[in-house]
Amino acid sequence: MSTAEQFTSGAAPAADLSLAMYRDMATIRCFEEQVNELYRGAKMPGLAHLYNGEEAVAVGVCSALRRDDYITSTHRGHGHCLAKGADVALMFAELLGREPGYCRGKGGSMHIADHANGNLGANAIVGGSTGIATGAAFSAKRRGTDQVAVCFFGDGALGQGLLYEVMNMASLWRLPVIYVCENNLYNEYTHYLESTAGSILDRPKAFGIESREVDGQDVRAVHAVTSELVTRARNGEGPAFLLCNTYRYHGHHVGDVDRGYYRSKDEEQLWLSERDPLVLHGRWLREQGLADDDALRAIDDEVRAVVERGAAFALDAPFPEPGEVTEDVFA
Amino acid sequence: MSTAEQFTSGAAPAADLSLAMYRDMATIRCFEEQVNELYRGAKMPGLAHLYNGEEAVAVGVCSALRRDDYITSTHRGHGHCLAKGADVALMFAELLGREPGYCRGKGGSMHIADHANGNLGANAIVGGSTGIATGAAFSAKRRGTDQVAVCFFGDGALGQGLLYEVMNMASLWRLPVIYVCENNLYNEYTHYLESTAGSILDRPKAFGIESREVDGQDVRAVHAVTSELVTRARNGEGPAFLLCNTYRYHGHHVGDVDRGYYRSKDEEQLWLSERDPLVLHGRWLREQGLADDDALRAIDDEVRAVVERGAAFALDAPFPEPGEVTEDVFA
Amino acid sequence: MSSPSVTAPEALREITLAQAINEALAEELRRDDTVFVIGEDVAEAGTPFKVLSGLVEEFGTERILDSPISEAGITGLGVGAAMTGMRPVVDIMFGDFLTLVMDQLANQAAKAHYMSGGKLRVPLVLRTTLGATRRSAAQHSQSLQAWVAHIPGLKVVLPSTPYDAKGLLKSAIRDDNPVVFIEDKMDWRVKGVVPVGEYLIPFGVADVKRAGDDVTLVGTSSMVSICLAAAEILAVEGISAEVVDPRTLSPLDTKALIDSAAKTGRAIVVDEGHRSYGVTAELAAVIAEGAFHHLDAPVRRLGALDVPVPFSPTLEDETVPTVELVAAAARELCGRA
Amino acid sequence: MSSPSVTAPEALREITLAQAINEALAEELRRDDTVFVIGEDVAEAGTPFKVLSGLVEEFGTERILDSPISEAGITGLGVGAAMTGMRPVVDIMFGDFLTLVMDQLANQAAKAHYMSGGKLRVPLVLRTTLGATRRSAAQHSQSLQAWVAHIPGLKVVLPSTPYDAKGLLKSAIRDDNPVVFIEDKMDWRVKGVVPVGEYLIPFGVADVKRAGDDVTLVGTSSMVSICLAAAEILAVEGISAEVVDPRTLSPLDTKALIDSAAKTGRAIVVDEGHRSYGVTAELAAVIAEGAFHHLDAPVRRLGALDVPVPFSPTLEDETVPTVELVAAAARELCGRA
Ligand SMILES: Cc1ncc(C[n+]2csc(CCOP(=O)(O)OP(=O)(O)O)c2C)c(N)n1
Ligand SMILES: Cc1ncc(C[n+]2csc(CCOP(=O)(O)OP(=O)(O)O)c2C)c(N)n1
Ligand SMILES: [Mg+2]
Ligand SMILES: [Mg+2]
Repeated sequence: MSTAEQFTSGAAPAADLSLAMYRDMATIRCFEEQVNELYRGAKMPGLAHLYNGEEAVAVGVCSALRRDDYITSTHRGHGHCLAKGADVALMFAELLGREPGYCRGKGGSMHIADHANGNLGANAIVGGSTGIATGAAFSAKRRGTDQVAVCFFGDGALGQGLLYEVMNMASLWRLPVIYVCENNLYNEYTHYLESTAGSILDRPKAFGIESREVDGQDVRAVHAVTSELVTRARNGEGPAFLLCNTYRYHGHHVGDVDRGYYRSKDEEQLWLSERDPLVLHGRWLREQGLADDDALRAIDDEVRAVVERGAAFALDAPFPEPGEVTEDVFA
Repeated sequence: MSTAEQFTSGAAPAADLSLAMYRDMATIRCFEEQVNELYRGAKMPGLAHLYNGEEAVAVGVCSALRRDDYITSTHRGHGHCLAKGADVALMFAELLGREPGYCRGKGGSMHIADHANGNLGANAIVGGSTGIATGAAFSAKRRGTDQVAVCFFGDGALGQGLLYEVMNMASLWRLPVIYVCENNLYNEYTHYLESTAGSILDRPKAFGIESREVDGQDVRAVHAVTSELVTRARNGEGPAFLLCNTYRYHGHHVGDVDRGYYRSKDEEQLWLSERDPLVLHGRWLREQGLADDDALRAIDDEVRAVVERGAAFALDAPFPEPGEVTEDVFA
Repeated sequence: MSSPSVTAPEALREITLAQAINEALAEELRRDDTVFVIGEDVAEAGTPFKVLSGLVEEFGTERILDSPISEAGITGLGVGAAMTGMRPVVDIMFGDFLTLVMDQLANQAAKAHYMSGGKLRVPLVLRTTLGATRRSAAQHSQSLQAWVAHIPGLKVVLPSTPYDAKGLLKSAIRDDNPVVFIEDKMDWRVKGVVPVGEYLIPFGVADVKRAGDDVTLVGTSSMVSICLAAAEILAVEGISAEVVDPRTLSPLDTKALIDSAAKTGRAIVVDEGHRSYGVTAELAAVIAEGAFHHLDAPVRRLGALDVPVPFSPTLEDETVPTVELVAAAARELCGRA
Repeated sequence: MSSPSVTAPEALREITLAQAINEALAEELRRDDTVFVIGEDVAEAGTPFKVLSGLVEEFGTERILDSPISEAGITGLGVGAAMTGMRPVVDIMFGDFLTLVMDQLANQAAKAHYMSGGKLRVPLVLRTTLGATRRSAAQHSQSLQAWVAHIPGLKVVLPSTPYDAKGLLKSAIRDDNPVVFIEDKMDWRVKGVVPVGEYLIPFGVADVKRAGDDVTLVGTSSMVSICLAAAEILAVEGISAEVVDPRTLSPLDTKALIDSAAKTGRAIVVDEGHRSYGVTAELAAVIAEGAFHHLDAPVRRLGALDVPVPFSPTLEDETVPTVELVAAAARELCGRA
């Protein structure tokens, strides 16, 4: 965590940014709770992997990016998508398989893409987007822009050989890509220590990649270290790897409710009560006098209203016409 | 190289072993020259990747193994196969696609397997046998034997993600496998520095694997360090990675004769004149009074006779009957 | 009307296809120490689908092994273990991930025996899935059996009933060759009669699931039940449909398919893989060539639409063969459209 | 009788298929800055086969890029680059290595456009090879076109002449979708007439390489020349064979195949992939269904033997379709056997 503290103790972000980060995290939290409701109410087809508990990672990282920077996301991608600027209503529409959804209902939760905001898509193949993010960085460099690409993936993706193939190329060619590993302690139902040998950070280091670790529950720390790595990348100093230590509150997916056999209630309780990114950041905002309880409650209320409107919009939205099934196979 | 010196300065191997290693290296050298002749004489179908210059790696490693230990080999596999105990005549027969060959002519140079001596096969997929070697080690451990598995591969295989997937499992489960990287400076026609970022040794280290580097032209150093790693593995202390620095004298394959565009004549000359494993070991044998010029010449002559007999046998051997083409698809 | 078992069943009872798979594994794990299971979340979790529940409790984590998320790696490890005396059952959670293991499967496992002139053997079973309509979208809904069936050296099994699943999986584990065993995720809950006693089902023997005279419906995996349901409807309309299940794509019981089509004079082949360059092409080509002089109508093929599987229910339901589509095709072939 | 080009050729000359590929790449690299080539030993070496010789000298190492031996990695990198404004040409040295890139190709490149509801585009060309008889054994001799042709979202091109190779590759590079472009290693030295001026060949348009009345020979890639040679022999014997080259497996010009077979009443399909569950199955099924009422004989399929490709020449030569086999099959269909 040393890196993390180093940055939290460093220059604090501007007031408006700090409040924006709170709002974005609150939006994700509220969005995911709504998704869970829709699932339990049998209103959402299929399953969804909720991001609750990990909000500070997506928000801390994406708040350090420009709209034209790229991200690639995962099966647990709602947070990344929202943090990169997606519209709540259009996201709900996609999750419900409706026509106005970001992917016309063809992608769903595991494939939401928001090209306009640089989100090249969630991915249902663990580690499957590491090549795409690296290629987007390659493209930015070749086209002579100063865009960067961020590749989000979980601790489980450390098991996929593709990650090492592309980190090698990113390092060789000094590509502006940042690999963000969201270590929430579990690959599905298996603790990452049972599937991950040696040291996570030593892996990118061995490929000559600048590697950092940060407290993934501290949004300001994530923002600060990401900003530094993004600046390096924009200046042509090459790729980086950021290990974010975090935790998912819900099950692996909405249907994973009996978790006793792979993690303890105590562990869950500890992260909820001691390490919640919203609580921690809210406390800091109050301590800094940047917001009082009313201000934060106001944000929470606004966010809830936006989420409820978005869900309502989606529930009323039409499904795609059956005939659309054969559209979009080829450009 | 420090590791290397440490071992060369260490206890010297017994006299008979030292002479056996010379003989084995001489056999490989002579075998490969004969293969080149067969190719140039249009007597060998297809191509072959010669091992000349790298003899000390295969011999140093395999002389530290038991017959029932496993190895997996590569497209440049003749040296591994001979060092593990294969018969010269049956190898030639396979290279010429003849019935008595190790694989009944079905495998050829890139697929020679010699199960009886623990050689699970050469492989024409770069990095393709890393999983097989790891699985053989897994099997040995499960079956409760103290066999070890050695996985030979070239510097180019460092580009294959599979290697990292299996090193992770080998480390997690403390499997008795030794990954032997033959760094001959080139992946085909590209220098390994153009394709390999960071530090080679730091890669296995990051997975918690015992990692060593050795002078691949010093057969005694390779033998010594391998013996130590094999003992660790047999004692259940887990996997290891051995980086052997070496050089191939011939082209990537027998047809690669104009090499000026990717490596210099001077570089080739330097390795030939200063670093030849046979010359270096022969000199040491003389210095130690273990053999004089006549003794070494006698070995060379015997070896040449064996190789010539083997080639003659193969040239006279029958091709498989066309009908055999449909045999061996299923066991 | 499944073919009689090698050893006669003492008693009958109904279990699900998932239970049949679980029983087959448990029985083979008991009788042969060299059998082990490796895959993601196969131990305590018993897979995300709970198909392997209970196995780790009986056999321990040495034989029911949770792996990292490394499909290529565990398949490669399985090949090496199989070459050296073990009988691995590699669990690949979704058939869509076959994309990650094709080198170890097609270039290594399938070819080792042949390339070594018969010296190396790879008795490996790779269990995975097929099938859409679970609202899992394009990367979790594919039916890629055509890929593996195209590779010489691999045997490919697609069970359609609990009875077949158990007998075929036990045969797969005892087979000395690499076998790709593919289950439809939607079939795990399907119940069927399964004898208590041990039995094996040989590969390359198709099973006539329903006899008929007017039209032959060849179905694979869950498409067999689609064909049976269609046959019910057709029967009411006076069309007698024969339903044939190849059970193994390779080896393929071409004779059974050709004989049935020659008898009825009409054939429809149904598989959930994409239609183009898929399993239906091979089955249709085999029948069209073998029964050429007996066919009164062209062989019809029903496969998944040639589109990535969409997420939205209204779209996904358009992509798979349905009872109605099969029945309609049969009516047309029989001139009742 | 290749279809006329968009812009008329000023002059004609003979070049090899390798030169045609090289020219197509050079021309597209010149006209579009976003085009680049990435692969193993593609720069100074110009590939081990020298097909790309000279490109790095003109375009530099920024656009002709030597990569590590990471097939999956460079394909994934290509997908991301294609999504963000570039037009990568990913060079996969041997078609056998498709086994390593199937996830990036089939789960990512092929599906991104569809899964994103049409928002993302992947204008990527993956160039690779097919074909045996080079004494390269089982892992360097496969013809895996059936795998990629089975995946919706991928276009699959198999050129058989220098003329087609150039026009089709230029179209592939300009296509906004992922295109798998497969060349037979044995064809690179084959010469043919290629106009000096620029031209494009559209996808989905089969080419009748030789007109005939008695039997239709459908060939892909190097099998086209096998069919043409067989047609020569058959002509002497009084059998008039029509040779049709689909040129692209997807999109497939089904009408051209059906029309020709309907005209001649007999068809033989020849592809170098393994026979079972291969390309010949789809082509035969399409013809058998579409020309059903015009066929005087069953459609015959000639593919590679269903065995891994052996090393020994006496064995390898048994595995591929030959001129004699095609001619013999034609005689039999025409009742001259
Ligand atoms: C290649 C691949 N293998 C397996 C799966 C099934 N699966 C989906 S999510 C998951 C666990 C991923 O763990 P992690 O990467 O840590 O992400 P998290 O779910 O913890 O956010 C697995 C195994 C998959 N989608 N892709
Ligand atoms: C997966 C794969 N990619 C590419 C090739 C083509 N190829 C054969 S050998 C070789 C170079 C291998 O280099 P290295 O691993 O260093 O072994 P060396 O030839 O130097 O002994 C390449 C690229 C292959 N056989 N397999
Ligand atoms: Mg995780
Ligand atoms: Mg090398």
